[in-house]
Amino acid sequence: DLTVTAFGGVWEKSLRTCYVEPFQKKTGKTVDVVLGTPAQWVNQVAANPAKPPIDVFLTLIDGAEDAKARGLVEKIDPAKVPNLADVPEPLRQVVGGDAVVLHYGAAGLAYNEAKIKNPPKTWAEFIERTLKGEWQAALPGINVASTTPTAVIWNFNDALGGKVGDISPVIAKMKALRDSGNVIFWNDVNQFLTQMQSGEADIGIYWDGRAWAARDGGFKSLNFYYPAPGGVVSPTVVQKVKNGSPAAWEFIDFLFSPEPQSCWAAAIQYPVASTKAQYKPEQKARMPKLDEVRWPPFAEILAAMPKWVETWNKDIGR
Amino acid sequence: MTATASWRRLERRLPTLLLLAFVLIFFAFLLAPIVFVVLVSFGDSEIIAFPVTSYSLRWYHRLLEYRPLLDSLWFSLKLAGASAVLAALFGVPAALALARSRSGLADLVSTFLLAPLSIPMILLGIALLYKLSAIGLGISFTSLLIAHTVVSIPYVVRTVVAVYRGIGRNYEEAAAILGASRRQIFTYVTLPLIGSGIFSGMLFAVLISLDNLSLSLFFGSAQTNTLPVVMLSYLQNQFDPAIAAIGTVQMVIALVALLLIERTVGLKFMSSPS
Amino acid sequence: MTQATAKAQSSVTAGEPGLRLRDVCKSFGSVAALQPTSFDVPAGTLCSLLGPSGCGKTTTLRIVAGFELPDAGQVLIRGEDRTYDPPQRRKLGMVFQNYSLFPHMTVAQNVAFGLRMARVNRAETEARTRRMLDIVHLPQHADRYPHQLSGGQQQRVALARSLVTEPSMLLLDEPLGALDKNLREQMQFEIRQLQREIGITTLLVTHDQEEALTMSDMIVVMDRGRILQTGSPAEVYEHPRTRFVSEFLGTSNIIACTVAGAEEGGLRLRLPGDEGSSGFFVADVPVRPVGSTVLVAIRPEHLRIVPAGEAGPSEPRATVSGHVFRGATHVFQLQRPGLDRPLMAYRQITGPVGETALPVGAEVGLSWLPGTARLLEDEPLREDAA
Amino acid sequence: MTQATAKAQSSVTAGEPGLRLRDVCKSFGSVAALQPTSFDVPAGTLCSLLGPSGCGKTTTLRIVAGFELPDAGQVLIRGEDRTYDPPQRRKLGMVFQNYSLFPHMTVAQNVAFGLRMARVNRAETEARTRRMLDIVHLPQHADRYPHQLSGGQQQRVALARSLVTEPSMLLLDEPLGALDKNLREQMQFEIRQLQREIGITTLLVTHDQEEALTMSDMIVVMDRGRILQTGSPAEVYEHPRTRFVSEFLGTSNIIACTVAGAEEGGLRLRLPGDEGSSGFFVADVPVRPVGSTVLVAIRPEHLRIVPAGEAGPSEPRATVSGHVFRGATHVFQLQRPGLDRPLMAYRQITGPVGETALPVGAEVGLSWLPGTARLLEDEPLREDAA
Amino acid sequence: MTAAAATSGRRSRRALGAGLWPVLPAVIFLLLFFLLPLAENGLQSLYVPDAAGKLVFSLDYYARLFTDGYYLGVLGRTIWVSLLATVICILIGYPVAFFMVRHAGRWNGLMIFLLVAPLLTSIIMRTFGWNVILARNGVLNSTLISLGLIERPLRLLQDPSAVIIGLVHVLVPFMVISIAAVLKGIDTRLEEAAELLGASRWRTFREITLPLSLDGIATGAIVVFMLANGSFLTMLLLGGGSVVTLPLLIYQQFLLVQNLGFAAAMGNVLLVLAVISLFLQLRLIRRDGGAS
Ligand SMILES: Nc1ncnc2c1ncn2[C@@H]1O[C@H](COP(=O)(O)OP(=O)(O)OP(=O)(O)O)[C@@H](O)[C@H]1O
Ligand SMILES: Nc1ncnc2c1ncn2[C@@H]1O[C@H](COP(=O)(O)OP(=O)(O)OP(=O)(O)O)[C@@H](O)[C@H]1O
Ligand SMILES: [Mg+2]
Ligand SMILES: [Mg+2]
Repeated sequence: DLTVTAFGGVWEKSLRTCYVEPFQKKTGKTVDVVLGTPAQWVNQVAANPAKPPIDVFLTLIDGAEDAKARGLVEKIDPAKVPNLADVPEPLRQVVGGDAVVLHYGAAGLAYNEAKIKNPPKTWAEFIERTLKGEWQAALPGINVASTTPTAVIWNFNDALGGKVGDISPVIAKMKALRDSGNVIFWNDVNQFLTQMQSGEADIGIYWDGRAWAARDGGFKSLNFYYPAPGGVVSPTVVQKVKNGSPAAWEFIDFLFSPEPQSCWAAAIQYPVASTKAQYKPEQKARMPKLDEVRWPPFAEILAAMPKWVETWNKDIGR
Repeated sequence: MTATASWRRLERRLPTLLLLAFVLIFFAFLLAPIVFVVLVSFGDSEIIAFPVTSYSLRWYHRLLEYRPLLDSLWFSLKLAGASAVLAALFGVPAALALARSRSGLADLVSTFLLAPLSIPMILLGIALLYKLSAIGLGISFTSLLIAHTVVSIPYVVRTVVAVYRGIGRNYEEAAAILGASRRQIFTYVTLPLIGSGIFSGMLFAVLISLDNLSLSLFFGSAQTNTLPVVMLSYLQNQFDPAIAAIGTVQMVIALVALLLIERTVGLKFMSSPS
Repeated sequence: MTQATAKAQSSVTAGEPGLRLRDVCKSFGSVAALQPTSFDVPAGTLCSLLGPSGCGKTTTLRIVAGFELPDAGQVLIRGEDRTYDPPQRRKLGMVFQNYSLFPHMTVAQNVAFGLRMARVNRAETEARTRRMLDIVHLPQHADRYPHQLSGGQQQRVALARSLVTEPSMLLLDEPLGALDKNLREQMQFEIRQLQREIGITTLLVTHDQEEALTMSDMIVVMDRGRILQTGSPAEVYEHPRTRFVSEFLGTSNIIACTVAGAEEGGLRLRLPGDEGSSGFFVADVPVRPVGSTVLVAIRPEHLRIVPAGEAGPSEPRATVSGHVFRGATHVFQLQRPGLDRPLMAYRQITGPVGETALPVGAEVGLSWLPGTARLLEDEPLREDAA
Repeated sequence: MTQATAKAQSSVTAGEPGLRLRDVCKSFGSVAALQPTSFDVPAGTLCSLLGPSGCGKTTTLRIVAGFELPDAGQVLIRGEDRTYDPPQRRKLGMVFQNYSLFPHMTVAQNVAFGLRMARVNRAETEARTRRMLDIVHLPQHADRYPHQLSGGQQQRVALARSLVTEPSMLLLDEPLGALDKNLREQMQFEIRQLQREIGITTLLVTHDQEEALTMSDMIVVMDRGRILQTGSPAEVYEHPRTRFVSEFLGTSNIIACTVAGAEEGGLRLRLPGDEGSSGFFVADVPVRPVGSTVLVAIRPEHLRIVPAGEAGPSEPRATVSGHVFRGATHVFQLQRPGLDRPLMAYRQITGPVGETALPVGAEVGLSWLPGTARLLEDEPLREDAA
Repeated sequence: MTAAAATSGRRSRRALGAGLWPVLPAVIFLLLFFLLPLAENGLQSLYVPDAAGKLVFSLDYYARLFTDGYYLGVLGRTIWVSLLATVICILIGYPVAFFMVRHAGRWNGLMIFLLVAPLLTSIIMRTFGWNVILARNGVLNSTLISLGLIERPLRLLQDPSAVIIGLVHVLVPFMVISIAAVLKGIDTRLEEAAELLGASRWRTFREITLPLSLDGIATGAIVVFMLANGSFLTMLLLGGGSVVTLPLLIYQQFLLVQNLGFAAAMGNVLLVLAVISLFLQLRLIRRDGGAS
């Protein structure tokens, strides 16, 4: 009856156990889960706008912005999603109200404790000390869609006093970093871990959830924190596809009910949207508070992307 | 035999031995990164890391537990096989005609049939997604099959043309005079003689199809998920040895498949007689 | 050309010919491999194509088989126009000059191929294959691949493969070229026997004239894409119409003689350098003006030589200038004033080698039986007249 | 084997042999293509390898050329051990049984290849190539590709290619097999002339015994991977040591005779079914017990036949059971009580065909000159004794 | 007259039978599912959004590609990288193919398996493997250092050389198999004939084996060149972005910028370039002297 999107692995498994199965039990409706990536989903819907193959997007924010820009999704109607009452206001205002945050993570610095005893306190300090050559840093390349534009370009630019409309400060700095020889780039989220393990890099920009998972999985010397003024958020959001099954509303509402949200938080180790969700104590300790994370202007960034990408390509080239 | 004789025999074989040494180094190069992948797949650790400290089969159990990887592998194999067969059905007759044709048109047609090789898959994928959706095929196995066949045809055409051109007409003539119909000539004479070409072409098609993320991406659905799409999606959040394990499983499948071919058809068509 | 055809037709048995070529011609680019060519092969007979290398024998066979379309003309098999039929509908057997064995099949599979194509049942296929392999003396090689065979063995497999289907017509392109004499004779015998038994019309290309003479019912002599003469072996051998035919089939002494006079039913000719003598008589030839030069062919085996002392007084003389031992015969070269090329004479060896009574330098007398000297149609070349 | 070798060695000129094989042997898997084989070819001479199809001739050539390593034994060229030298260092010329022309090169390029490899300058290369093409009568085909040539033309290109480099040794694997008799004789002459001029040691494989007899200085007869006899053509032809050699080189009438008595320097033998007669004498043979059966070979050309009326009273009789016309000779088959196979006799044709005085059924008397009947070393087979 | 007409009819039918009609199914299939969709998609490259975001006809994208030095550089680099990978694959792949056909015998199947095995692991995992080997303190560097061959670790990752290594690694099997398939048909006696005529092994190879296997090399070259030409993951993951090629930019336009028009423009340029080089290559390897 319904098709929702998901990423693979634990993500999908948890989606099934925390959301899909209870929902099916409760309503008797069947839910298909389609694995893949945002670009795939958006285009699939765009190719069949009248009879979309997907009803609910669970997607990343850039995919969500794209879907909105192409007019593929509906505004989230609070009337049809009563549980939104438990979701803090900022999390409901993303993508111009065309999406709601389901959970969020934030980018910070992951570093090798064995090599670095005294990690930089702020983003600016990180840049300066990298330039000085205190360590090998691993930064995401321009092609890591969900990370670089926000966690590097916008974040550094901000730390260096630039504006969205003018990224020359960050470009100049990146050039210096690139030429210093103290920076390597990763172009796949998993490559960072490999680089850290093989000793190619000692510190770098990474995501909280993944860093903790690696540490818990056996990479004992990996540590993670949010430098001041804070981590850069990357939310996972929910969208209702235009012309999709009306049952989607029911499902979205179910997503934000407290019990599944707690289950979900425990499974994927990210803070979830519902204020009523329960967390395990050790998770609570690691979790960023909402005010510890910074929200980049996603829509503005998306609009500026063509220019950013071209500039970056030409000047940094990585 | 005297010592010098055996030494001279050896000396005579020296070029071959040097070649053998080169081939061994080559395979060392080819397998080097893969060895670590296989090792890691037997690791006990939660994350992909080397060196592996303790070994276990947990990631293989994990494959059985978390079905999408194996299911999509099976689906991918079916798709790869079907598209390779379809590509052969389209490609082999075309290649046979092209190889023997002397007309200038043949060059143009060849170029056209090989052209799908030269377009970035991602563009072809998106173009096909919209086109096939417009004609109602949408996101389905058929669509995937069409897409994969489009990119498989060039491989079959090219390899078969190359092999067929090296084979004289006289065998087919001999068969014709012995009363073999066109079809029989093809089945009993041409086909075995161009076996190496068809085999390589289809092998390429299968390999490309199995790895074709950019094309498959657009046709992924709950029913039509291919392995590379599932892996990409999996890696979005997780980096564990299950991915190494599925690769190892693929290699085992390849080994078994090749052994089966060896037993049934024989792989001798890839080496010269005697 | 048409004359030759008419003659060939007149000399064959009545009824539809097994094979008829009508003005067939073929060029490869600018190379005219076959000039317009016509001949008939009576059904059930064996016809040999003879001619020097590159004269168009293989091309003719390939047109009959249907591998090449003639540029013009028709190919009739048993009276039906088959010019544009594909090879597989012609029901022919063929041995290719380069064998063309299927490299991916064993010997047995090669031989059985035609039977399999005809869907002969397995037991019979096996039996017939085995029988053919016995005939070509290769029963123990059934499971080898062609590349594991010697040249002659491959050729025999090719022969077996073409015969096993008992085709209605057989095209053999030097099918025994790689075999030694004994084996070749056995194979000739086998081919001939099968051919007669089943009554297969056969076109045989051979460069071995002896083979052509012993095996054929009919011989077609070709040169440079044209047919020079057709007829039975004895006809062609005994009555060569031209110098080329005469020299191509066996050896001939070609002598430019002078017409000394016309007699009842023939001519009286005189050898060069023999002006005084009465000359010799050749019967059944068209009249030529007295004093003109004509070409006469005498076969070396017809030239009888005796030591000069034993020779008749009117017999022409010559000097032994060379002697070669060639198996069963002595070959003598004889010098004679007035001839720029030595004459050749064969003499059967009847005693141990070395015991020849005619050493080099000996003077001998020449003679031949009437009727063994043949007048040729060609005009003498300048060199002959010299 | 060693006996044969010793004999061959004794009969050659002194000095280092051009080619010496010492106990060379070779198997392909379970097929023993060559048993341990030894023979010497004197420098500058032409040696023919003769033997039935599949006896190992090509294998021998390939070992000499260096394409196959022998399983054991040595190959010495001009006295140097070359067993393990790569082919390119042996400076040989070779004509392959299947020609092996380079398909991607024109005729001229094929021929010039060896010269190019030797870095002969362009002008000379062209001149020598052109000269070779003239010799093989293919000057106008220089720019064709091999697949545009007839079989015989391809073979001639192969010949030209092997000769143009004037190699120090020549290996010819049936180099003239696809040529008609006249062309073959011309080519034989050219090969022989070049071979003598340059003094190339040559190993010639041929299935044409006449070619072997006329061209060779020495003949090696092989069978089933073994050497049966070596010697000069006359030696081998006149003194075959075994039935096989006798039958392989030419035709032989093999008759199982009874030893009637030992005489001074020879034996007196009796034909089967001729018990009453005094028999005939064979000289220079080892003594055998009286009453034992021995094999005697008489060549068909040595058997003289005359109508019974003209025959001497003590001459054995036979009946003409068959008659074949074969170019220059009549072949008669003669039946005789006591023999299960008919005897063959040749009679040179001296008059027009058809005029034979010996029709089938006629009774004839047989005779042969002393010294033409040869005692063979073989033991009689059961069938001979029958 | 009618007979003559019938005859010429049969002739022409026979001539047509030997003609090109068997290519039709493939050609039609590709017209429908390759050319047509791409043409529609390609048209997007001719429409550029104006200030108001409305699409208007313009050659802007192409103008950018052909006038901006940066894009021209990328274009050049794309071809250069593919060419380099192709040449290296030929050099490495040929001897392996030769060994496989002439010497491997029953190890043939194993060789094929070993050739395809690396292609069956995901690029992410291969990248991991390369990291283990090529990292600053990876297997290779530590081996070289302990052997005393180098003093300081070589920088092999994040470098164009890693891209080439990675490309060759996955593409060389295609080269090997393409060459082997053709090499197999060459009569070894031809090589023997050449050696006997005094050609060294190398000369024999150059004069005989190589020309006769040109079709196999061409196949391999086409496949490798085209695959290299279309790959971006290797550049990304092993090169760390140090090698930017056109497919990478297409991928960016698609994933980061969602500008399908510009992506299509680059795709069309790539396609045209590749097709031209394909056509030239096919012309080049056409030889008249070949076996027929
Ligand atoms: N590669 C091989 N594998 C197995 N047997 C082989 C191989 N090559 C040759 N033979 C066998 O070895 C024997 C000798 O072969 P060879 O080619 O030397 O014969 P030959 O004397 O040249 O015969 P021909 O006159 O027919 O050419 C033959 O019986 C042949 O079948
Ligand atoms: N494909 C071709 N292109 C050009 N010329 C050719 C082609 N095939 C044959 N020829 C020429 O046509 C002529 C006849 O060739 P054919 O093969 O019929 O000769 P043949 O009588 O069989 O000679 P052989 O006894 O040497 O085999 C030859 O001069 C040959 O060179
Ligand atoms: Mg021929
Ligand atoms: Mg041989």
